[in-house]
Amino acid sequence: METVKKRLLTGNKAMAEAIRLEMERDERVFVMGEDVGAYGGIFGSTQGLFEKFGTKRVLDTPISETAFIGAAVGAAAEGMRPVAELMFVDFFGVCMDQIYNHMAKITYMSGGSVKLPMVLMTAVGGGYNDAAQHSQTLYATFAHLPGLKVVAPSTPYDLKGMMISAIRDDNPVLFMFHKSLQGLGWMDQIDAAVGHVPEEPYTVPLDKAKVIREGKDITIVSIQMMTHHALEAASRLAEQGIEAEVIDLRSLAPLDKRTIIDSVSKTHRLLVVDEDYLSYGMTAEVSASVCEEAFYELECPIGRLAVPDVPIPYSRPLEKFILPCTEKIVNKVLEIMKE
Amino acid sequence: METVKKRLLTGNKAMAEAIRLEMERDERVFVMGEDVGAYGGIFGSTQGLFEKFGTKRVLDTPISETAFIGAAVGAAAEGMRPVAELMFVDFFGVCMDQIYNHMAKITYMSGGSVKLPMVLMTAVGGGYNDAAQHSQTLYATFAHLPGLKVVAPSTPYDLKGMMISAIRDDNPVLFMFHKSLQGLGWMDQIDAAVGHVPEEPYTVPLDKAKVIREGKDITIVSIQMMTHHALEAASRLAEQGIEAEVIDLRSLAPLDKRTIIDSVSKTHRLLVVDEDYLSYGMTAEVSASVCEEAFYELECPIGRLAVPDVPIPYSRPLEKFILPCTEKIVNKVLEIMKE
Amino acid sequence: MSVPVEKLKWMYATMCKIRYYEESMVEAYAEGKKPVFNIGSGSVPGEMHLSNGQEPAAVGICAHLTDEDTVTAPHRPHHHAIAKGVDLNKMTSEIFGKATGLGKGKGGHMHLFDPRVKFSCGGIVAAGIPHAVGAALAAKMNDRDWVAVAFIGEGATNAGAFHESLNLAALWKLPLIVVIEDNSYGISVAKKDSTAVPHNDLRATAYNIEGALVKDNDPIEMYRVSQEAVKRARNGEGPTIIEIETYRFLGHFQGDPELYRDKDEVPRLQEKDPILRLKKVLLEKEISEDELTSMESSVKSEVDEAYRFARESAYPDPEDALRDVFV
Amino acid sequence: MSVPVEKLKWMYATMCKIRYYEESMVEAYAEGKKPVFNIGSGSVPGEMHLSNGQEPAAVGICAHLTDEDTVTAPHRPHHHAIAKGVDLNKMTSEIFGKATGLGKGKGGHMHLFDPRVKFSCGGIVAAGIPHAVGAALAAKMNDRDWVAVAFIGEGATNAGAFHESLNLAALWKLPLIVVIEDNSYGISVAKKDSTAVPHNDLRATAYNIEGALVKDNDPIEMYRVSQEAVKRARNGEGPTIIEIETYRFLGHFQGDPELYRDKDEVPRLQEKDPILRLKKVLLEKEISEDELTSMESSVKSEVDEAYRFARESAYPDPEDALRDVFV
Ligand SMILES: Cc1ncc(C[n+]2csc(CCOP(=O)(O)OP(=O)(O)O)c2C)c(N)n1
Ligand SMILES: Cc1ncc(C[n+]2csc(CCOP(=O)(O)OP(=O)(O)O)c2C)c(N)n1
Ligand SMILES: [Mg+2]
Ligand SMILES: [Mg+2]
Repeated sequence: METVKKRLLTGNKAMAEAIRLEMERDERVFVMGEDVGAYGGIFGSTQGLFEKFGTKRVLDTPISETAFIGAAVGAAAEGMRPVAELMFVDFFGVCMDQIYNHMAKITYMSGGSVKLPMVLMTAVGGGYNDAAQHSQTLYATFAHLPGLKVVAPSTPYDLKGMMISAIRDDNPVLFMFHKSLQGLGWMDQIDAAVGHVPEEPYTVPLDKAKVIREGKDITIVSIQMMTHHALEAASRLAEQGIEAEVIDLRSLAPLDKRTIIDSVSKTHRLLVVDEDYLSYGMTAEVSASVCEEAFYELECPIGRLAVPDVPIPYSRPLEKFILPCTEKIVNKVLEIMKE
Repeated sequence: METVKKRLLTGNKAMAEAIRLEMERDERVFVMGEDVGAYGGIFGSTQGLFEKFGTKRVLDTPISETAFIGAAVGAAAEGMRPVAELMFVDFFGVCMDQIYNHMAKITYMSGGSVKLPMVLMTAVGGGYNDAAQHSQTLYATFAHLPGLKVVAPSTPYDLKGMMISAIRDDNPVLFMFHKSLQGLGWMDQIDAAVGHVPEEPYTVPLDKAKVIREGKDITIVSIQMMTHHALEAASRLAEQGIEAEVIDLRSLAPLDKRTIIDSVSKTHRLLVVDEDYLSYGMTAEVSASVCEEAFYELECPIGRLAVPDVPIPYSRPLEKFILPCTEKIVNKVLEIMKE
Repeated sequence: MSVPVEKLKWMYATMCKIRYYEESMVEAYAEGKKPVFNIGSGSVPGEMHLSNGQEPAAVGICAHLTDEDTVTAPHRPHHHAIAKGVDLNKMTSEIFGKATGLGKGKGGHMHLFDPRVKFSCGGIVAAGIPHAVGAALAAKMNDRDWVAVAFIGEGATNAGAFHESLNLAALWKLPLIVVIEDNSYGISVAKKDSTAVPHNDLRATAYNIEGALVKDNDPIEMYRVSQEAVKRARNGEGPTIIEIETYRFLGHFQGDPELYRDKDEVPRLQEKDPILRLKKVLLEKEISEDELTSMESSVKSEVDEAYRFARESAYPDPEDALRDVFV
Repeated sequence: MSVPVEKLKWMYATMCKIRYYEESMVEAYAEGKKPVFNIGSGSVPGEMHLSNGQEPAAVGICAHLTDEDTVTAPHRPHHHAIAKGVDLNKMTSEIFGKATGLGKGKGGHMHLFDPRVKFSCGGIVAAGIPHAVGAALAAKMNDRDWVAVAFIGEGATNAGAFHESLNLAALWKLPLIVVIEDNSYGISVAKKDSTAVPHNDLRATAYNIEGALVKDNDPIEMYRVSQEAVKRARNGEGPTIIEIETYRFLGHFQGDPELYRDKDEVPRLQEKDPILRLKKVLLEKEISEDELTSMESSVKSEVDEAYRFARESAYPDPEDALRDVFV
């Protein structure tokens, strides 16, 4: 019965559908970026939009991220609702000024008199040997700086719902999508990249983490690709009688501390798993927040698993070694349970 | 007696002296940046160098941070030892690609075959109402990304010694100096901006935190301007019988966890104070590191004091409200001692 | 093509308003900074970049703009703001850091936003150009004949954002005009030491667009050249680069020792004060001394009122610092 | 000015080497990616940008360079690397992710560094230009007549780094040459949709430097134009922009569906294959078929040897991932 109702979509189709629906609903919404037109976005995030809306509302740009992201800021200030794409988050360095000094700060500097209803979407993640300049997530790089809502959905359902929320939000949203979860034909085919997506428009909040598996022994906080590894790890651990509760953070800023603390208050143990660099990263913020607000709930040290502060290496065995994965999560949990 | 031996210099003179000594010692060292020539650097970091070495080794650049910082990378790859200045750290957004994707990663991507002996120095800090785009420290923004040594000295002695170490280091170093600690005539005159600086060249390690006041009751980890507030707070607390140990981090990457943990193992209480944004910042990394490696030494939650995730506001009462200061440190410590 | 006398009067009055506004700011900024100058103290703390001498660039083009046209300005924004019709009380109040300011005291002198007249500015060199491109794009998408003007200094022409923005605007034939105020310096660096071309109108070739050079800080020539550029923009004929040779009578910022230029440079420039030159033109056109004097005094009282409003306004509550990060 | 026949032979042999190298890479890259293409699987994972058809740009200028001259290349770097004389074994090994590679397997195809011949490349569009500026600056500071060549695609000319770098190099009269390979596309975006000028040599005006256009992928014309540019650079006469119209026979990267261009475009380009055209020239110059054939086979065996070396080399130890962040 249930299966009959399922409407399976890949992550990128879910995203593109969300954008299409909002473009149909609100003519102020438009898309711009590199290869978002005929190509449909290198990672398929704008598939079919060009065919439907044409060159007036789906704009291929030159390789000028500062100009077109800054133009999105300027257009948003005029009441438009741009959805701009930074092809890989790794390229942020050529346009970060527009992102963090303008897109993120203008509302505040103007005392709230200027609003910037815009979305900057960008592809993150490694695992396919694209090396040091095309494999990063950089979650904390954006979450650290005030003025942006920073989200990183991990399922087709959330990709659609959070994209609709992001486009409708009157604040700038940095929307990070994971390449491996787009369901691209030319990438590793993983189940997590496909999921049920209702046809109609719906929203998913931009500020709520989600418990995606309940458990009583330990809490695993993770995000995007890592949540799927965490789920696998949890089922493996279950075979050994360890019930791990898995939280999909979904939003990096604001950080939903409540959901994390409620879980830790139940499990009294915590492992934080991240695909970003370890130091000064998401694992640090989650750990420090719990330590500050739920210290007495903790039975043992908080575990952290992330990229060990090296650039992402190219060669397969090297990249495998530095990326967190199911097996590493399992081992780390077993360590923590020994405490 | 002691005082007789003192040679008092301001922070900027100490820095400029370090660069001068290295330029005399090694002809491969040169300086470039905006207004580093006749002007001597907006914050005096290159004072007197232009007069001594002329246009061949002290280069004023156009407002082209990507080009000249990238050129420093290219020159360093050829064996030169550039000292480039990014006038305010707040401008990093226009040149971050060269900093984090190239300056920081080339040695790794080349398997160690290319070394980049260069220093990028930049001014940080607020407190003089220069508003959202000229008052940040952004410590964690750089410390989070692998491949750079990131230092932030807080005394004239360390400014000179760490600058000499940075120039002699065969790796790229991001050298952050605090405007308020430069001893500039047009800024607030604070004692901490002047200190004893030996005339001869000397080095201070780039990877060691320093206990600058001993105490048994609580550890205060802080950096740059905040260490001076922490010291003041410590003496005020002493009047109330609380002996705080104050640590000057000095280096953000690598982070000297040993010194922090040794102190916490003695005091069992910790407050971390930062002038950067709170979330995903230095306070989080220090807290998480301690929680991971010295959890059982902790008697109570770790306190964090930093800028509360808002852009730096212009108006005096607003900026005062969001910047940590002596009084806030004292109160936070008293809170923690109550635990 | 002769300039309507009403426009000449408006330009004159506005230049006087700007000049008097900046002269008043020199004093306000100095308050509480004596005997020792401390950038963080006094009625108006922080950096202060004034525009005395650069009035022609602002009035010459703003004379052709309406409230629907967009202006983005750099770190030296007062003349543009005043010429564009930004609320003078709220602007001054913002610079004094008061709750009644444009940004409730959060932005300050480099971050003035007045959506009513589509004015904004910022502290990052060249960063305002892309914003103007976006405004021009919005106008085009909505089939309006609105234009967007980005003011920058000559030093900003060597920033990547300048190039990317002009290529994009030219490519999409957007109604963008980039006005380059060549005041000879980027802080202490002379134009010849920062820019590979003698004049930036030459750079129009790199984008296949129109470029114009206004010599010697001439407001009337600026008016004429701007009229053409605005007309082209409104007609969908794409962007224009206008460079104007102008004068920076004061330091880069207040407190600048100015060791990098000869002591007699400014006096020489002041002999060619564009306000006095325009005044002469008006007198030749039989505008009476009296009329000009009354214009001068009326703009002065407007400025005085703005400073009074700012001084009498209250500071924001400290806790307000935590508001307005998001709407 | 006629081209020495030895140079013509070198260009021909090198173009053949590059072409055969890339053809071999097409196969190597496909290994382990069938029946379903998966970018992360096979002998050579990750993105792969090949240069088939773009050989003239690389050989035409590298014919004038020595090991002391610097070359920086973009994400599509094999032809430049080979023309500059990068160690073919170590380069191939790097692309295969082996421990014997230039970067011990850490860099991969977009990040090849061979300090011996001063070659580097990277995956960020236009980011290599500033590095070449730095190399040129170092040469000038050390009074050497070394030059630096930055190769980029036509799409990269709209990035801010292009503008900032050329202004700086022109201002300081540095021995920099920027070679723009116009293969008509930036991924899927045609040049006319990204660039406001028909040809980027026009942009030389914006920096007051020399610009040259090489039409129709002609290696001999590229050689001539480059000779002039390199001469000027060595003589301290400053930078040059050279744009060459070239052909991209393959997709942007391997696996590109290429829905954005007509199916008959590539066949039409292949009819003008620059290698065949140069071969004709050599035959006209009475170079025998035999000599050319033996040249072809010798470069092929060199390439085969490089692939053999790469395949037989071992992968790095996983723990090696933690080394080399710092020297
Ligand atoms: C990206 C960036 N780099 C450097 C600065 C520091 N800075 C502020 S104004 C200025 C000089 C600008 O010169 P110009 O564009 O000629 O404007 P002017 O000050 O002469 O009006 C500089 C270098 C900045 N604000 N932003
Ligand atoms: C700053 C930056 N933006 C975008 C990209 C993604 N990207 C890689 S190659 C490319 C197209 C480059 O086109 P062109 O410069 O013409 O070189 P070609 O691929 O044609 O050789 C793009 C957009 C990137 N690598 N870096
Ligand atoms: Mg100027
Ligand atoms: Mg191309």
